[in-house]
Parts: sequence; structure tokens; C-alpha cells
Amino acid sequence: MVVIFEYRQILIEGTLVTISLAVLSLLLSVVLGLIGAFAKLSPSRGLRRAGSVYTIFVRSVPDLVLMMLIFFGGQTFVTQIGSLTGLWGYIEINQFVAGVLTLGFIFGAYMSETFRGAILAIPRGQIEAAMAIGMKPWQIFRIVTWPQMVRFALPSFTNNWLVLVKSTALVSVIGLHDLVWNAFSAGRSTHKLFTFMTAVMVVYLVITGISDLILRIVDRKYAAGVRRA
Amino acid sequence: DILRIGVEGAYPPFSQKEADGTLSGFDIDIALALCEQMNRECELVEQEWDGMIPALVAKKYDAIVASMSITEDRKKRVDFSEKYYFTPSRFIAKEGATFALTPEGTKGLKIGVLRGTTLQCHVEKTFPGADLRLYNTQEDVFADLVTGRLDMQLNNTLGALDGFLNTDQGKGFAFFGGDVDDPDCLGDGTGIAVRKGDPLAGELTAAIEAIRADGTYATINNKYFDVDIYGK
Amino acid sequence: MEPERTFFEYLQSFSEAKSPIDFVLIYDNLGRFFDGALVTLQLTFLALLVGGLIAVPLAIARAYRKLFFSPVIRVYTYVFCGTPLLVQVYLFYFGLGQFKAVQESFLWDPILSSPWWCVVIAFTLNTAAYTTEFMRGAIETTPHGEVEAAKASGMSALTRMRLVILPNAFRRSLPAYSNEVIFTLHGSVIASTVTLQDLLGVGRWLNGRYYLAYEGFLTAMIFYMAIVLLITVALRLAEKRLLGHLRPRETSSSAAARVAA
Amino acid sequence: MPSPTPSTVSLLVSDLHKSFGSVEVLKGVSLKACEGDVISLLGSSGSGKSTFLRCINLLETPTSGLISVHGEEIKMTKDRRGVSSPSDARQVERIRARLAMVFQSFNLWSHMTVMENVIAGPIHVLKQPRAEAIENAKDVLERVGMYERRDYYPAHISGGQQQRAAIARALAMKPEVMLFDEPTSALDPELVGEVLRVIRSLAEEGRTMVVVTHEMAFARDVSSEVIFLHHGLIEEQGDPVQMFTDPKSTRFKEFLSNSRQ
Amino acid sequence: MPSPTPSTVSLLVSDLHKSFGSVEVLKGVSLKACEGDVISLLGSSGSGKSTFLRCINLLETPTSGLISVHGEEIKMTKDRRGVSSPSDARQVERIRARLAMVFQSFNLWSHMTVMENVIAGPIHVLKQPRAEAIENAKDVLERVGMYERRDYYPAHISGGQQQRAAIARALAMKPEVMLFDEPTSALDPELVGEVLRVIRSLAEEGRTMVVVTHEMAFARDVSSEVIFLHHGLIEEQGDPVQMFTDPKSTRFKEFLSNSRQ
Ligand SMILES: Nc1ncnc2c1ncn2[C@@H]1O[C@H](COP(=O)(O)OP(=O)(O)OP(=O)(O)O)[C@@H](O)[C@H]1O
Ligand SMILES: Nc1ncnc2c1ncn2[C@@H]1O[C@H](COP(=O)(O)OP(=O)(O)OP(=O)(O)O)[C@@H](O)[C@H]1O
Ligand SMILES: [Mg+2]
Ligand SMILES: [Mg+2]
Repeated sequence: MVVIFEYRQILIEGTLVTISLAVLSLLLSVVLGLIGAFAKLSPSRGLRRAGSVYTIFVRSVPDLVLMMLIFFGGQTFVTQIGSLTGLWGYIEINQFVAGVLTLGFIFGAYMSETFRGAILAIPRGQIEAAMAIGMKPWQIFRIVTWPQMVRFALPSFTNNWLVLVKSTALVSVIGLHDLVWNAFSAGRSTHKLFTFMTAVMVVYLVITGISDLILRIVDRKYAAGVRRA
Repeated sequence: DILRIGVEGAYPPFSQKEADGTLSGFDIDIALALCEQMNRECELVEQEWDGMIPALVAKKYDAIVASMSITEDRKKRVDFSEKYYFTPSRFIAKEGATFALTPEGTKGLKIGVLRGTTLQCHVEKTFPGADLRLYNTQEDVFADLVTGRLDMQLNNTLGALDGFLNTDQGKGFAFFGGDVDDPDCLGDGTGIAVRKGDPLAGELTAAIEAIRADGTYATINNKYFDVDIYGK
Repeated sequence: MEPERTFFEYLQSFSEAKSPIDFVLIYDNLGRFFDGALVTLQLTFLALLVGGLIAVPLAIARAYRKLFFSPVIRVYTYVFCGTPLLVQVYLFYFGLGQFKAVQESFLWDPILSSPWWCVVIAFTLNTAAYTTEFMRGAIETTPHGEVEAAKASGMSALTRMRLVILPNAFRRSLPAYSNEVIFTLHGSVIASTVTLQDLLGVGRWLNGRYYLAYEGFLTAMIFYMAIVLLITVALRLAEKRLLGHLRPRETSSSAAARVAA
Repeated sequence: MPSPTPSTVSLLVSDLHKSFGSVEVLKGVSLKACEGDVISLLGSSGSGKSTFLRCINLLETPTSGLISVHGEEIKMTKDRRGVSSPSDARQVERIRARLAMVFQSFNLWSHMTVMENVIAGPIHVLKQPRAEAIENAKDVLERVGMYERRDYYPAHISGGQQQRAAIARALAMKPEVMLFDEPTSALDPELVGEVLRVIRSLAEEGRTMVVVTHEMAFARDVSSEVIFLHHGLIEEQGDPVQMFTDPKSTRFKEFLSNSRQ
Repeated sequence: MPSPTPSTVSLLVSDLHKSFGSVEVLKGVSLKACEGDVISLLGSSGSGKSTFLRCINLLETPTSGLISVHGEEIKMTKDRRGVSSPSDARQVERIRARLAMVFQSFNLWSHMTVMENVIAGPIHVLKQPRAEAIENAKDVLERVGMYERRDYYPAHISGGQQQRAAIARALAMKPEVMLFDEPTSALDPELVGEVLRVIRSLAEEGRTMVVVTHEMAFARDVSSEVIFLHHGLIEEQGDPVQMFTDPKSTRFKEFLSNSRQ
């Protein structure tokens, strides 16, 4: 335990990297998720297909593989494009940015499923009732669809967030200095990996515990009108 | 403009991280000395061993000073300066181990090496029956050797001495067999890799000669080692 | 004149001349990728099988809160669902190995010293934790009326569980289980961080061996996509067979409305 | 009681056809309703009653036929494949605001209280000020005996109460034409009587109503015209008293005799 | 039509009380039914009809009171806090097997087809051989006109068909006493008549029945006794013909007059 205290500095730094990585990726994934959901629900066949390709692709490739491909291959790819087109020599892809982009891209696909499901979960009859009194499409969205969509999406959104937080650990494999990476190298140099790994688990449990709590409160707020079993 | 140099940081005593996060080690000092010699402003870029060469090709940095052996395989992807040191590699096993270093004798033996090294090439080629385990960092190889998950490991002798055998962890372990002789895989010496066709290779070679001549090399060498590791 | 030879030659010239991707290397090492796929599949399905078997009794114990196990199981699922699989694997592989007592215990030699077993144990405990939780949810949400109908016809608690609750819950948790299968497959890539040559391990090996940037990962990716495709098709068939009772009727609107009314 | 003076036609449907896929559900149904008319729509389950109502306010797009509300004909176009659709979305919204519908399955907005359900339309569609909308809502809610329940969510009130809330929501739009789909299906005999009295009083105010119902007594006593639908066609149609005392078609005779056990 | 000979008492409930929390829903209800009796339970929404039926087969535990089936009294104990519960789970299962219930909301087992729903009880509770159970199921399904739909899942049939399947499931248990909770609520007038005819024929076979209903005609014409519940108490009770022609209590008078508009 003393060791943990000695190394608190790099553990805290790592935790901050982990949290900011998770939060930024979440923001990106929500944006991508909304776009994806509306693409998949749109009347345009092309958009629907593009949305499906996105989600199916992400679902079929493990996140670590995608990360490695983007981290190791991405830079090479960008440079090759640059030298092929002669437009740029070298564009630095910052590791952190790459991490955010990759995680955001992956979880955007899961979010789009979440949002799509939530929109579909609204009983069709409620939208018909709104149409029947002559509401305009955007009024229907604002007054009937959105408030309920948020509520239906919350459980799955919570779940995605928790998975996302845990997935940030993978960036350590690619050498981004997040909590796991820092704790791992500290554990290695002190030969106390068990202690450090346990500490990492505790930090993650705290993060997931707190977000669980917050989202539960939000859920209660939005649950107006839902019958509790 | 700035010269960016890729280094590793987990290969003591050639490169390692101090508790305060700064890099140190033989490779690091050499890199800095060469920059000074060439009168270039330098920036060290840390990179895991796995992606060392791809990142160079991708122009993440312009040269690799990371104890990289000059081999035919690598020459297909990058150019090298002349060597800046040469040390042989040897197996390490438990003291008193009695393996036969033949394809039959190593069948099923658990041998650990760093992923993407010349040593990986050597073991795969020479002992195809061995249970080769690939690691991301040399430190993990040592750790598993201690726990008994590995029967042997193969590594640069100097790195092995300072990073393992001469530490508490390495008690009860010893070199096993002689220097590995496999120029095809192991190459001839450790050089500085640059992108193909980059004239930097020549400049670096000249700089290496210069620091050897003016004694800078010797100072750095003696800081870490008892013997001159430049080799013949 | 053999077609394979000409194809190979074509591949070689294409790889060297134009393509940024070295197809020859991939072609030469396909065998290794198939070996890696085998390791990946073994890990995934062993973990799913054993984890699933563990999960059923745990889920029942969780759903019927009176049993005193429930809080203990909850702590277990909370820890395993709340922390990254990667850390769990590190804990089992590197963490436990650090203790002399573990190294000297009778479990060390056959099991804990092997990366394969460490990974299997971590994966199994992980997937069992997730499965327990969603199965518990399914059991708890078995329509109350259906349970009452079973009671009303005089079924004993055991018969109710066997005949009404479990079959109903299993079927409804099938979609969640499909996800769990995919996610376990995704998680299996972590094996490569503890020296196992699974699919990603082979990809990393190839890149390391020949100093490549993405050939190994790309090939692994295509293998994973193929595996997921197969799994998805298989699961969809299973759902079609088992979830017939949840499919909406074609002419649902009027019928559903009547039932709701 | 048909209105004695030749009053204006508020709803005119002529030769309405509707198919779902290859199944023709409505095979040419026409209807003419003047101000103050109450038209009862009878027919067994699946005969197309709900579909007919839903076509009138274009929740289903008719395959062919003509609908006009207060003389304004709803414009339709056909695309290349012969699928028709309303050509002017604005017009549809405007006309829908003048028609109100009470759904067979209520379709209350589950995230709003009863009061919020009632005022949403007046505020957002009719652009009434909030205070005025609430004032009106009070009236209509009292009329259906739901004022004390105004702050409940739909999930927390009984089926009969939901049905009355849905009626209040429709009333609050002060529509010229009201479409009721089985407005008493969830009510006990006492409440049935009460709701039917509300409908009767609306008729006396001069509103036009089309009511799908299974209540023979209501159809006979309150409506100005009865239509009996069978397999998507009008089997019999006319003055209620005459139809009930002297049914012409065999199918309606059968329906009547089976209804009175 | 009370049975002329003094037949055996098949169901006896005396002074049944039931509270939910602090609300007393049943305030002392008694009932005696002999073989072949059909007892109609009337009452407005929320008067406690369903609760009473559910207490009889112990889906709700009565707060106090006595229930006996064919002379066998259900044993109850009270714990320290005065909460009563059945003391012998075996006995409860045995008695439930002799009572059958048709729920207001059907409660068919959604993962089983109609046929499987019908044979589950006979096979697993009555321990009939499968072939025999299927043979019997055929009979009861034909009786309610559901034989052609035997291989459908509950979600794929209309509300009225679900209701008939639920009746068939109850019949298949060949129970001595049947409890029906609004068995015609989802049916159109024609089907209502049909189902009530089935119930009448069961009565003629000598089965005892307690039927919650809103069908006044049925209560008057078929039942041997009518009970009118109001706020958890029996407000009026007696011979149907007499009660309908000459109601005593003001509340029942009101209920009757409001029902006939
Ligand atoms: N969306 C749809 N797709 C296909 N068929 C449909 C659809 N909606 C309704 N139908 C069919 O059209 C026919 C008429 O349905 P409708 O709901 O109008 O009946 P109804 O007369 O209202 O019956 P009920 O008394 O049961 O409400 C039914 O056979 C139904 O199965
Ligand atoms: N589980 C429960 N908890 C609390 N109150 C309940 C519960 N079940 C029923 N009640 C209340 O008990 C009363 C009687 O309900 P019950 O379902 O017996 O009515 P009912 O006579 O069957 O009415 P309906 O004709 O609407 O079916 C109602 O006021 C109801 O709100
Ligand atoms: Mg209908
Ligand atoms: Mg009831």
C-alpha cells in the first residue's frame, strides 16, 4: 500500500488521462451515434446502408485490432497519402487524439444502435396521435419523440459509457500513458504488479460506481410516467 | 529544422526511464552526442519496440537510435548508418540447466524474446520446435523467466547483465551456451536506421566516427560499461 | 502453367510494384493465421461454455434475493463487470505470478504458469459475471401473470422454474447473449498481450517479424470479420427458431391494440 | 335524428380503397356526414373499421378514393409505381387539426400527465396561450370526469380512465369532426353509459362524429346513421331504427341475432 | 336454477378480508358454491372482484378468513407480525390443481404454442401421459373453436383467440371449480355469445363456476346465484331473476339502471 502512495503522482496523472480520454470519446461517440441513428432511420436508402455498414463493421472488428491498425498503420497511411498526392510531408497524429478518435469511432456505432432502438421503442401510436392533431414533424420530434427517446436510451447509454470507460484500458497496449500503462510500469519496476493492478481495479470501480450513481439519478428524473415493476 | 529521433525507453541500460520520467541510457546519450556533433537541434520521440520501423517510415521521426541491429530483413525497409556498437547475444537459463541447443533439444522449450527483434528471427529459424513467446518489453521477459514461465530467454549480453543478471532478480540464473552466431538474422552490429534513401545515414556515420575520435564515445561507454562495446 | 504459380507471381509483382501492402508475406503466412484463429475460437468458446454454465445458478440465486449468496454474487459481478478485462488478465498473469506462495502452490505448474489457462480463467469469470447479470434481468422480468398462471394450475416451485420461468427467460436473453458472444470474441484479443498467439498475436508477430505497419493487423481484422459473420448468422438462425413467440404478427396493429385495450 | 335543415357537408369520403400488400382491406367505402351527424360504424373484428377511420385522417394512405373535409379536398398524387401519397403536407396538417381522433388503444403520450396530454395540441398546434389552454382543458376534463386525475401519468390510471383522458385530449382540439374508435371498450357498464352521454351531448352541439362501436344500444338510440361494414364493403347502411327493426342483408341479420343472446 | 337435490359443497369461503397495505379491499366476503352452481360476480371497476378470485386460489394471501375446497380447509398460519400465509405448500399446490382460473389478462405462457399451453398442466401437474394430454387438449380446443390455431404462439393470435385459449387451458385441467375473470372482455358481440354458451354447457356438466362478468344478460340467464360486490362488501346477493326484476339495495338499483341506457 505504501508503494501506491509513493507512486500516487503517476497514478493520478494516469487517471486523468483515462478520464479525459473517456469523456472526449463519449462526446464524439454521441455525435456520431445521433448521426448514425438518423441515417439508419432515414428514408434514403443510401444513408441507411451507410449507417448499417458503419455499425456492422465496428461490431465485427475487436476494438484493440482497430486501435492497433489506426495507431500503427494510421500514421503510415496518412504519410503515404501525403507523399502520393504530394499535399503534405508529415502530419503528426497525436497519440491521445488518435485514441479519442478511435474510441469515439467505435462507440459511435454502439451509440447509434442505442439511439435507434430508443426511437423505435416509442409506441408508434403516440406518434400517430401527434400526427392526428396536426403537429408538424419537428414538433413531433421535440414534444413527443425526444423526451421519450432520452428515457429509453438511458439504460443502454449507461451501459455503453461503462464499457467505454473500461475500453480506455486498451490504449495502454499501444503505449498511451493512461492509468493502466502507468500502473503497469510502476508495478514492473517495483515488482509489485498485483498491488498496482488491484489499485487500478479500485480506481475503475470508483469511476464506474460514481457514473452509475449519477446516471441512475438522471434516469429517475426522466422516468416520469414509467410504471415501476 | 529539428531532427527527431525515435528511442525506446524500456531496455536498460541502453535506454530506460528514470523515476522522474526522463530518459537515460547508452542509446540516449549517444543520440544526444550525435546531435551535438552534427549541430542539430534534436527531439527524442518515445516509441514501443513493436512499431519502431513503421513509425520511422511514417515519418513520425527521422532516425532510430534504439540498439537496432543491422540486418538484411530490415534493410529491405530502411537504411542504416555504420554500426555504433556491437555486442553478442546469449541465452540465459537457470544455473545448471542442461538443455542441448539443437533443434531436437529445444523442442517444446519455452523461450522468450522481445517481439520484432533479430532474436525472434534467430530462434524461429534455428529452433523451429521451440515454444517461442513474444513480449512487448524486455522487462516482461525477465519477469517471466523468474516466475518459471520461461525456460530460457535470448538477449543481448550487455543488456542481460545490467538489466537482469547483476540485479537481485537475476540470482540463480546464468548465461547458457556461447555467443549466438547467426549473421543472417542478428546482422553485424547495431546501427542507426533512417528512411530509405535519406542522406542522413551518411551524416550519422560521419558523426559516429567523429565522436569516437574525440573521446565523447569513450566517456559515454565508460559511464555504462566496463568494456568497449564498439567491438572490432 | 499451374494456376497457383501464376497467381503467386502476379501477387509478387503486384506487391512489389504498386501496392502499399505486401500481399506475398500475408499469403506466405496464412497458415499461421488459421492457427491463430483456432486459438481465438478455442479461448472464446471455452470461456463462453464454462461461463454460461456457471452463470445459470448464479443468476437464479440473484433473482430470488432471499438466498444469502446474492450479495456475495453481486460483489463478484460488480467487480468483474466494473473493471477492464485487460487489467483482470494482467492481474491473473503478472499479478499472481509475483507471489512466491502462488508459484510454489500445486496450481502453479499445471495452470497458473500457463498463459493459456490464465487467460481462460479471466475470460470465463468475466463472461460469467456479465451473463449472470443479464440472465437475472430476464428471470426477473418474466411476465408476472405467466408465473401466476403456473401457480394457479398447481405447479410446484421447481416445475415453474423448469417449465415456465427458465425457458422464457433464456429465450428473451438470447439477443443479449448474442452480444455477449461477440464481446467475448472482441475481448479475446487481450490474449496477445500475454504472449498467446491468437489471431491478433499472429498479426502482431507478422508485423514484428517483418517490420510492417499494418499487414498483420489487416489480415487479422479480415479473419475477425469472417468469424463474426459466421457467429452472427448462426445466432440469427437460433433466434429465428427460439424466438418465434416474440415476433410481431404481420397484421399486428389491430390485434395488439385489442390486447392492450 | 338527421338534422332537419339541409346543413353543410363536413366530411365526405367516396369510394375509398385500401390494400395492405396484396390484401384489400377496404374495397370502396363511401360516407357523407353533415354537421351534427353521428355515424355509427358496426362490423365484426377485422372488417376494416379502424382502417377506415385511420384513412380519413391519413394515418394510412388510401390506395385510391377521395376525402374532403368541409369542402376542402385532400390532394393526392401517385408516384410512378402507382403508390399514392398526399401531395401537400401543409394541407394534411391543417386538416388533421380540424379532425380529432380517439384511438382504439388510446395512444396517450406516456411521458406527459393527463393535463399535459390535453393541452399539448391546443398550445402547439392551435397556438393557444398556455393559460387559456389550461382553462379549456379543465372544462373537457370535468366533462369526462377526469379532472381530479389531471396530474397522473397514463401508466398510473386504469384503462377506463385512460380512455376518458384520450377523449378529453380529442375534445380539447375543438374539432369539427371527431373520429372515435371503440371509445367504450375499456369501461364498465356504468362508465359506458356516461361516455356515450358525452358523445350524445357533443352531437347536440353540432359536432360531426364517426363512431366505431360494439354498443348496439348506442348505435340504435344515438346515431343518425348506421353503417355495417363486412369484409371491407358496406353491407348495409341507413336509418338506425329501421336497420335494427328490419335488417335487410343476411350478414347483418346474423350479426344482430348473434349479438343478442 | 339452484340444484334441486342438496348436493355437496365444492367451494366455501367465509368472512374473507384482504388489505393492501392500509387499504382494505375486501371487508368480509363469504360464498358457498355447490356442484353445478354458476355464481356471477358483479360490481363496478375497483370493487374487488378480481382480488376476491385471486384470494380463492391463494394468488393473494387473504388477511383473514377461511377457504375450503370440497371440504378440505386450506391451512393458514400467522407469523409474529400478524401476516398470514398458507402453512402447507403441498396442500396449496394440490388444491390449486383442482381449481382452475381464467385470468382477466389471459396470462398465456408466451414461449409455448396454444397446444403446449393446454397440455403443460395435465402433463406436469396431473401427470397424464403426453399422448393422453394431447387427446384431451384436442377436445377442449375444439370446444372453444381454437383447434386450428393450436400451433400459434399467443403473441400471434388476436385478443379474443387468446381469451379462448386461456379458457381451454383451464378446461384441460378438468377442474372441479373454475374461476373466470371477465372471460369475454376481449370479444366482439358474436364471440361473447359463443363463449358464454361454452360456460353454460360446463355448468350443465356439473362443474362449479365463479364468473366475474359485466354481461348482465349472462348473469341473469345462466347463473344460479348473483353476487353484487361494492367497495369490498357484498351489497346484494341472491337468485338472479329476483335480483334483476326487484333489486333491493340502492347501489345495485343504480348500477342496473345506469347499465341499461
Ligand atoms: N398494417 C397492416 N398490415 C396488414 N394488414 C393490416 C394492417 N392493419 C390492419 N390490417 C388488416 O386489415 C383488416 C382490418 O383491420 P382493422 O383494424 O381495420 O379491423 P377492425 O374492423 O378495426 O377490427 P377490430 O374490431 O378488431 O378493431 C384486418 O384483417 C387486419 O388484419
Ligand atoms: N397489488 C395491489 N396493491 C394495491 N392495491 C391493489 C392491488 N391490487 C388491486 N388493488 C386495489 O384493489 C381494488 C380492487 O381491485 P380489483 O382488481 O379486485 O378490482 P376489480 O373489481 O377486479 O375491477 P375491474 O373491473 O377493473 O377488474 C382496486 O381499488 C385496486 O386499486
Ligand atoms: Mg379496430
Ligand atoms: Mg378485475
